[in-house]
Amino acid sequence: MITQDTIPTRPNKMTDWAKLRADFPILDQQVHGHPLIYFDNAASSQKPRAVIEALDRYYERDNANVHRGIHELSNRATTAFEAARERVAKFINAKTPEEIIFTRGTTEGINLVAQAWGTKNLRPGDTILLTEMEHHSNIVPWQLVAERTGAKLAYLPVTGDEGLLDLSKLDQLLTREVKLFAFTHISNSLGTVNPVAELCERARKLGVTTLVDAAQSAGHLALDVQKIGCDFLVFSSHKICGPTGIGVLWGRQEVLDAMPPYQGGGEMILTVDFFKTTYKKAPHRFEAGTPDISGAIGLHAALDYLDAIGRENIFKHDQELAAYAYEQLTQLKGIRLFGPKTGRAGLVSFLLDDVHAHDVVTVADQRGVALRGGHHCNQPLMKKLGIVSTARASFYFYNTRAEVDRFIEVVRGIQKFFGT
Amino acid sequence: MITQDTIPTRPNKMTDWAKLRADFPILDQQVHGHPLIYFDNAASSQKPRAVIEALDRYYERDNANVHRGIHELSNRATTAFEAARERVAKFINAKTPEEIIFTRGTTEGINLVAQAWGTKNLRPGDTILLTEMEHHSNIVPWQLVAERTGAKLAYLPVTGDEGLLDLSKLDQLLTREVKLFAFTHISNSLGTVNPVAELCERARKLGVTTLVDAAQSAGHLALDVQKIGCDFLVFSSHKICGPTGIGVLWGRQEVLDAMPPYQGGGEMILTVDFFKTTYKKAPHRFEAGTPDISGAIGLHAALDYLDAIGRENIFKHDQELAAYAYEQLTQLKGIRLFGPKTGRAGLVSFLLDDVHAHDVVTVADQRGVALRGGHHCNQPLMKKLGIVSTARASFYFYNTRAEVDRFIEVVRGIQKFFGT
Amino acid sequence: MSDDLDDLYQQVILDHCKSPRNFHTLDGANRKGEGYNPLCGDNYTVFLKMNGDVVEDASFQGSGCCISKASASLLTATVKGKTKAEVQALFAKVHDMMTTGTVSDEGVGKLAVFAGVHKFPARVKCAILSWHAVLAAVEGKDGPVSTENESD
Amino acid sequence: MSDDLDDLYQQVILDHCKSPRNFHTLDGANRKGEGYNPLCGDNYTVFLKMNGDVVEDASFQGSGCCISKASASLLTATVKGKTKAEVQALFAKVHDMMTTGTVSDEGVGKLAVFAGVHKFPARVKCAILSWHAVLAAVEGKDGPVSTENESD
Ligand SMILES: Cc1ncc(COP(=O)(O)O)c(C=O)c1O
Ligand SMILES: Cc1ncc(COP(=O)(O)O)c(C=O)c1O
Ligand code: FES
Ligand code: FES
Repeated sequence: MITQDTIPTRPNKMTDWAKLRADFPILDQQVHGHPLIYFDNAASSQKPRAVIEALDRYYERDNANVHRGIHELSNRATTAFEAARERVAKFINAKTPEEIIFTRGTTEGINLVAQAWGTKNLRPGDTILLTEMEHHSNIVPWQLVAERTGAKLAYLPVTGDEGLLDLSKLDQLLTREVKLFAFTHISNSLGTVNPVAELCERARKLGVTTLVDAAQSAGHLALDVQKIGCDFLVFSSHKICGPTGIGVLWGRQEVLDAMPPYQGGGEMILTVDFFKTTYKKAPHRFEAGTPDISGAIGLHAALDYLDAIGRENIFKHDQELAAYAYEQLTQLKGIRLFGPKTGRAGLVSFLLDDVHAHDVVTVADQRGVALRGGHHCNQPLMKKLGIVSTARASFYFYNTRAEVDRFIEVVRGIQKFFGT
Repeated sequence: MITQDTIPTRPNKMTDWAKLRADFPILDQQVHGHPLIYFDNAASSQKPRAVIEALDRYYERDNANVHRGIHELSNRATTAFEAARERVAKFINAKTPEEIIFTRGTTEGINLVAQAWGTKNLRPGDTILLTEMEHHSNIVPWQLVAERTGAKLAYLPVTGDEGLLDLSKLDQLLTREVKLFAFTHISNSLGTVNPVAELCERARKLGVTTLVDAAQSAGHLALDVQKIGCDFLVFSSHKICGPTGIGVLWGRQEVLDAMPPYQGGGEMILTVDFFKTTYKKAPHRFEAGTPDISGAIGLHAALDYLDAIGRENIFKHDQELAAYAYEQLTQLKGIRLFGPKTGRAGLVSFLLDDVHAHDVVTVADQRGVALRGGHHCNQPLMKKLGIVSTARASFYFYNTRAEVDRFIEVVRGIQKFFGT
Repeated sequence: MSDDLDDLYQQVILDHCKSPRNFHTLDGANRKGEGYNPLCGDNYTVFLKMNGDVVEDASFQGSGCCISKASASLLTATVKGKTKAEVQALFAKVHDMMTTGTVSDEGVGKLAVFAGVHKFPARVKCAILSWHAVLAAVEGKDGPVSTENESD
Repeated sequence: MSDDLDDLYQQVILDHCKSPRNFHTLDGANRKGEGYNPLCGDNYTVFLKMNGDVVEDASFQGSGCCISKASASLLTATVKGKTKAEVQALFAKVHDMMTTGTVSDEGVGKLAVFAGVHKFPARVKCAILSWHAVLAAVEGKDGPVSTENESD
């Protein structure tokens, strides 16, 4: 499924992972007297020197406001900002850079669609179809717009601990009442990789608009919005080696063209009178006010960095670590594992009998291993699985097998410490 | 008026302006063969090394997602992010850090209030009172919410080229039908400093909610939201030595507590069920998704930097340069000047007879002087004044009298070049 | 195990989290308080049997981490026999201790084992969770209280 | 004055901006096109008298910068006598020249003075503004066209 959606970037290159790791200054530190093992990549990734330096360079040489300026610095800033838009378009194979809207992140992208598209297109009786494995960011904005428009929500079920979408229920749920179907590409708490192209195709046949939450996939596997066949796709820069504060909403041109504005202000207008305003076309219509210029420029550097490695290579690396970690964890006693047994993305999610996830994470942290414990912004899913939280280790290309070994050793130590 | 609103920071210190200037790497460059004179500060300010280094440090040592994490880096990031909130609260003398909401900038802050507060509090027949000198960002969001709620807009007039608010019309316009009065502290195209505390007092007597657009004042004069007496105040980081992508909405606690959420997603929720969600209190209720963590940290460094200089000192410096430039410009033939003759903030706005503002700016740029030409996102005001654009030079503390001299010389050269 | 960890998971705490005391509903309870920690989704209910202003018996129910469970367990043992005012005063002391790490007063007794939690900012809410619940209970407040906007 | 500036403000351009030709409304015009530049708020109307597919006369009105005025002035002189197809082809050439700086074709004639504008990315929209208007006019499109989303 996944490989069918990908653009071959550099599949045959030999990757020097250790050398890449050295590009990340933050990884070279001790935490509580132990070398840092950063396994919280699904929450936010670290940044290579190339990205940090792109920010420095911008502020030390080219900083100015964009679009409205004529002077040299403003030209440079505008050129760099729009070059970032083009780079993003290339990264996901959008038809044109005009389909790329800069947002604060995945969450804002979804809210933008829910408000601007949703308010215009949803009526009482319409259904918004989500899945049970969605992040709060792909649930709450739809609840808010459902309340406002009278539309109702429905959820495609998850099969249980193994965390697959129950596609057998799709026919029953994906009906003509559904106006929008929004789902995640990769689950941030289960590691499930969903068949996004297939889901989009099923939706398209019924004229249902689709949104793909690519927060967990954008920096991990090659994305091609045209092959996926969705109408909207969103992701965050901070999870894919870029700065915080910026993200991307991609929308199909025709869909964007028919959407009313979201926020109002500078940059998004054609003419303003005291009582009447006309708006620019996408993407500017949806980017009111001074954008996060340095954020876009940092994201550009991050995408260059990722594509130099090749997203196939990254995904393969992530998957190998996750499969290895999963394998090792299954050998422990008193452990409950979540997510698919095979084909998982680069993370593992687990619970130890009688040790709460937050105690696991606290002790691991004291051993230098950064994990995440909690509901991972998946409270409804947790409730369905009868739990409140899990402990999660999530990997990226700078992580190593030796780190996974150490992680397993630490988990064993935790079991001993709490005497289970 | 202004000095009554200020907190004395360091009024008696001798400031070494040349030394401060050396803190800005970007200023040390040639543009088109001339030393850069950056007079586009009202659009965006430059950043001192301390801010750039704060970003670097964050990404090289402490980067992680905030709030939901337990491990060391996440603790550090959360602590730094919340420390930035406290620093902002101190910067504007908010009662508590909980009154500080991080936004993308001024524009998003106003949109947040217009949507969350406005949708709840505005009814058909209600009036939103603005002024004729507002930035598009303080007009368009109100037009959008007026359309949605049936409220109507009214504008307090500007007197003409000298650009003062016509306070004689206030009694007539500020009536009990007015639910919200939003106005700028300093006009970005005229340099007018409005009597914000007086306007807020008049509004408060009628129970009218007030919003102050402090985009042009926050980094230039000391602000005390309690003395100003407003209900909301907004500003952008990028205009006050901080990074792009972050800004501040301050709201009075009681007002924030009664406001429904704006965007939905992670970080802003207490509990999420498939069909029902409960929300945190302010500020988190209004900060959905991963925030611009590095932006907040950079802003913190910027505020420390500004307060080490002392905002009184900055404002005095800005005003002196503006008064001097204004003085010099009045001596040119065929020039039309905008904004108050005295008491202006740190900018000058002008038009040359028969030379379009954009031609002025292009030629000035070729001489190394960065000006801005255009409507400055004040199209309705421009129309009222019977013009489409002005040329603007806007100053900050790193600018010098010698730069103003050079600017005047360049303007003279332009008049000659176009043979007027 | 490193020192900080031992400070957090003291033997008393490990003991109470593995074998929580008063971990049941309470017959004859006339007050209850619920505490919810949105960071993790955990929640506890503290049950009180009050006679006028005096806590005659206390118990708790719910689920959560080792720290929160041990804290609730020790809490229920501690508040028995105390007046409303004494519980309120104790809350203030315990809160102060958990956030600063200094045991400023004899009054906290056995609860001093929670001083180490201040070194773990993300876990302070765990230790304080049931204290919010008991405060709500003695003060007769309705509905669940949350540790959110807790200024720790 | 530096070289780049002289490229932009060539003598011909300065001359046309100070004394624009065909700067009036047009008696007997049967087509008009409006162009609006949202960056600056300037706008021009181009008037055409067309006989079938042929532009018999052209004029313009509006206000804007030196570049845009000179461009409109030269444009009105140039399009007289051309067919719709010729104007369309010329638009493409002029657009190409203004964004790349290369004069690829004899066809542009005097308009070659605008090649220098490509070095001033923020001013390309000025030079092209009236061209959008004339294109709309010959193609009989209604309503103002804007340079926004112009891929320059
Ligand atoms: C008075 C005023 N209000 C609002 C804004 C908008 O600020 P931003 O673009 O940072 O959102 C600006 C700056 O352009 C301004 O000068
Ligand atoms: C699947 C998924 N969707 C949405 C989000 C929200 O992203 P952000 O917080 O960057 O807006 C996340 C990350 O937390 C995620 O993993
Ligand atoms: S982790 Fe939930 S209370 Fe401790
Ligand atoms: S500046 Fe407006 S058209 Fe040139």
